Amino acid sequence: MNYTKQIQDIASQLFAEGKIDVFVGYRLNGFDDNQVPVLIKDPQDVHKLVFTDKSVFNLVNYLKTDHTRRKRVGLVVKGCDSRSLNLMLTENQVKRENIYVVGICCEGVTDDAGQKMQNCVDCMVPDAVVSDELLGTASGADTLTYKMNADVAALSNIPLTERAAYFEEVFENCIRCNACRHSCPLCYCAKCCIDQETATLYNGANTTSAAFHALMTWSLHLAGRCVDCRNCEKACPSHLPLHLLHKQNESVIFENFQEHLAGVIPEDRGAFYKYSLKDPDDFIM
Amino acid sequence: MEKLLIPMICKVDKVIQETPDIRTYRLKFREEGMMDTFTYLPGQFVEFSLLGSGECTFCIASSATRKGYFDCSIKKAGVVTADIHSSLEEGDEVGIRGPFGNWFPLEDIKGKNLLFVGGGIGLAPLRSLIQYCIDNRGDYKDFTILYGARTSSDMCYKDEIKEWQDNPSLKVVLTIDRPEDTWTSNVGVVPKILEEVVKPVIENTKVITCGPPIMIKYTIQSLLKLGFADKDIITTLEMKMQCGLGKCGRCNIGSTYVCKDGPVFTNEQLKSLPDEF
Amino acid sequence: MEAEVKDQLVSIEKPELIAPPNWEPVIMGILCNWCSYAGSDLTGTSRIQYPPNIRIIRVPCSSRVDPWFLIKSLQTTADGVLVSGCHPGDCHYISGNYFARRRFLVTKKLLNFVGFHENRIQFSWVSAAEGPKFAKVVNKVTEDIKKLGPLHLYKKENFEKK
Amino acid sequence: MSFSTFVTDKAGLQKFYEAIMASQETYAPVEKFGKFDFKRVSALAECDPESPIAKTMSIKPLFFPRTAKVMKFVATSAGTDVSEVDEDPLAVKRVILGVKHCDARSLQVLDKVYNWDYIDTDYQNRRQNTVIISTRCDKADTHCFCTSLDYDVENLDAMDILVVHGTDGKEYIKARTEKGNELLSSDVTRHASPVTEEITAPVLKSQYASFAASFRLKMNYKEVNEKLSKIFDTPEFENVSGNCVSCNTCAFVCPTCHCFKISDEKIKDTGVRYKSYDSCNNGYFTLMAGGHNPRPAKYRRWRQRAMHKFVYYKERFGENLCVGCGKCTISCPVNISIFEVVNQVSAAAMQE
Repeated sequence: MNYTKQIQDIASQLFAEGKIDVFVGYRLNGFDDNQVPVLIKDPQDVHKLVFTDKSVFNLVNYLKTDHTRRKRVGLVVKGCDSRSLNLMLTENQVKRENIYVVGICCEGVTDDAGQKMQNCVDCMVPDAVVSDELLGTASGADTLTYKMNADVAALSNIPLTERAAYFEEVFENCIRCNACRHSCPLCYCAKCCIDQETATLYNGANTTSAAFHALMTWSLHLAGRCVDCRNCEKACPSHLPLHLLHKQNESVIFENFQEHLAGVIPEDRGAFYKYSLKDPDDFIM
Repeated sequence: MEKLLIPMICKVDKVIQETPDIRTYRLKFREEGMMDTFTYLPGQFVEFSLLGSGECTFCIASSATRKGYFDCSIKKAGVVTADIHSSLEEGDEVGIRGPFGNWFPLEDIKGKNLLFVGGGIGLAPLRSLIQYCIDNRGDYKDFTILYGARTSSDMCYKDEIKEWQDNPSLKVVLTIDRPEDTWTSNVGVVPKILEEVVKPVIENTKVITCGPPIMIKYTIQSLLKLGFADKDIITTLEMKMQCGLGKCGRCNIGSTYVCKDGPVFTNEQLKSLPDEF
Repeated sequence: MEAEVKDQLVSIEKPELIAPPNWEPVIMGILCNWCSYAGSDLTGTSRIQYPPNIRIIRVPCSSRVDPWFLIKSLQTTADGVLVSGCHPGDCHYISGNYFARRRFLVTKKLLNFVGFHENRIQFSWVSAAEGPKFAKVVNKVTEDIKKLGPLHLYKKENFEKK
Repeated sequence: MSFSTFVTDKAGLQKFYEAIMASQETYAPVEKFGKFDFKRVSALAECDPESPIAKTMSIKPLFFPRTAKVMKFVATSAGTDVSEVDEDPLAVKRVILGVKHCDARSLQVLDKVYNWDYIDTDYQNRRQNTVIISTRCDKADTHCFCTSLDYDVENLDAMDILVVHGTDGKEYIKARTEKGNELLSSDVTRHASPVTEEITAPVLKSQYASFAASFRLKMNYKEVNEKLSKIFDTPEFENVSGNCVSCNTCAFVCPTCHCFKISDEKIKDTGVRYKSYDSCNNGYFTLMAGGHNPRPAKYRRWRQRAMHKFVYYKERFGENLCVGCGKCTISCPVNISIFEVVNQVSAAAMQE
């Protein structure tokens, strides 16, 4: 998977036509083969853009920052990124006419060790679902087959107490830097409910209990919206397995709520913003 | 110097509703005798904590020359101050840490003409110095107070201003931003009144100003235009603070800790700081 | 269930935390204003007894219940939570409880996933006319939680250290 | 005065560590989720004193905990009471193993801020009761640049005991302070033999030389510091902070960031006041209640961070706040390197 040339061409053409003010893409980080996001404002810098299977970060995150607000943006999206973009559009966070989307039919990205990332192995929507221009060949799969996350499945099968002990360790190792939230493209609220500034209502301190509270609240606010791009997990300095919480929610939602998968269908809202009369009722007395 | 992060308990002696959103809390230490050891100078601040809600920084709005109590004027602005306004009544107890910070250069201003320029809640730190100077009236020469507020009902310390107006040795100029039916005094923003009505003497005068950041900015501009030297303009800065001890790093402006080196600065000092206040 | 419950207590490895004698659970009851709260009222006026362990909070609608409420109560004083609203189709606001139902399911499963016993988080539909049902529900929840013992997971006071 | 030095082999070093663990309260890097954090250990099997620098958290939390209780309080309508917290668990006599040089240096830097004006007694107690055993790295990591800064890595005296893997295959254990000397003079060194300065000096020197040669990043510190202090208003900060997502991770993993916030937590009538980490990259950091924010834009917060590290702290306390460990760069989701930032900005200053 290498679309470096195409993306450079598209970007310089967009700049030449005056269609965009800034292009958000990837560049080499300059010391190894990993890549970092780059905001290109000057057409001269277009040659910096690259796209390979090391283009990991979800760039939709930049649509919520000062740098791209109220500007016309060119953007590269992979399958999962496009789903989060879809949700941003549905939730009126960005205007469609202000962004030019270069969609990628993604074949999966790799981590530092060169292994295909776990979310890419399990990926159900590899092709960009929203784009002005689509690069690569679409996988062509019509029906969604849900792949249960292996970690979630394994954890669900162990006794409750062991699971509790495992998660206690997870929350204990959280340092509450909130990097997970900041790097999430869908956490765009101007004031976040897990932020420490409203500390009297929410836990401001960095105790295990507070971390439990913050991460649980955060993951529930993303339930039915999380697109499994793993930006949070990549940002976490303690390498916590945050995907467990999201994938657990996702599997419950997919199973019970008419196979809802966040952001796949345009104009489809998060699972908690709609309902069906057929939703399960048997757990309620 | 130990455990300065743990507050001392004070009792609210009196609550004065100054304006719809400003209240003055008169505080006394719960323990007898603490008040005597609590010495402070005009311009210093305290950390005021409503236990359970959090901590806020307020300037002491009274002078140590008035013994037995100290005042904090609190404007409803954020989470903690809203809690203070809604729940703190006479007889309640609060935590106080302090006093912290530096104070107005009392030695420097001795024997000088004084011009106080205040806006809104910015009169609170000035009030501390005004009270101090009134109590040591012999040390100072001419004495002018210019105070502006958005509307007449937004003026705090109304009773005290009346006292000042009745005091023949003080000159008090009041102004509001927009005309009102019952208002007979000046109308206009502070810098304009300063230039057009007050017309201060420049020689041997120290200006002490405090107010909203935007007011301070324009006041300093017009003071410089009038011909004041940078070192004669004294202001107190507003900055978010949490520890008051020069540790938490919140009040850093350049290499300056506002909580230790400030909050009182002359314009000369301000100019040497990066533009981040 | 018994074996699992025992496990949960032992796993904490703090003997002093195992249920003290005469321990009574605290249950947070979050009730919708239009049905369940009226229902609980009816239980009282019909003189039907139910355990006093439940502490009731009234909310306008069951969809007002943010998952955060459940997390916060489990983390502070409650040993269990009961959320109750109108029967499907009876919502005063037409569809509030349908939205709530989705959230409840996901919250319950997630809390169970991170180590809370599923009986600690319970939901019910109680209408304004169902006084006896409300008593039955509270009885059942109290009984369930009594079996589980006190909740220690992520309680503030036990997890202050890092 | 001279301190004792011992020489031993690989197995002897292990035994030295084990002897310390048996006799002292010991903290060492413990792996969790692929990341090493310093935790209380009782056996060598639990920890790895040679943990890779890129995956190790700093030792700052052992001196300045991520969350510390400031006080407890009871606030009822009847009255209010505050009380001090229980004994500090971090103030006991202890030894920390596997500390990197940059981490050891960070404490030396932090001492300055904790010892000016109000002296933080908690920090002092923790510091005095701790013996730091620092291992010199054999090879620099991708983002390390400690040798480029204003301190002498070779003769660093921030640690109490220095462990060097000699180029000759032997392990050298060297006391650097009185505290360290005292520990070494007990029987923990029974598997090692004392050596003289003359023998160790060349070995240590050659080890350092090979270590110093392995750095990818090198900068002219003096020049950078000088340039940065002169350019406050440069648009370059906007460029370098462009792809920052303001996630605050850099400050939380930084061994020298010392900003904190104070927050209250209350259940019913009783509560605790906590002091926990905060970051200047957070938009809320300087936001005042009235809505005025001196640093509203991302580049201003970045400027504060870079300038505080490389200029302000130096001006105020005479030390560079950045110790060159590269932890922020590794943890950053978009790999913004403080090294690149300061170099790029000072290079831009040169052009102006």
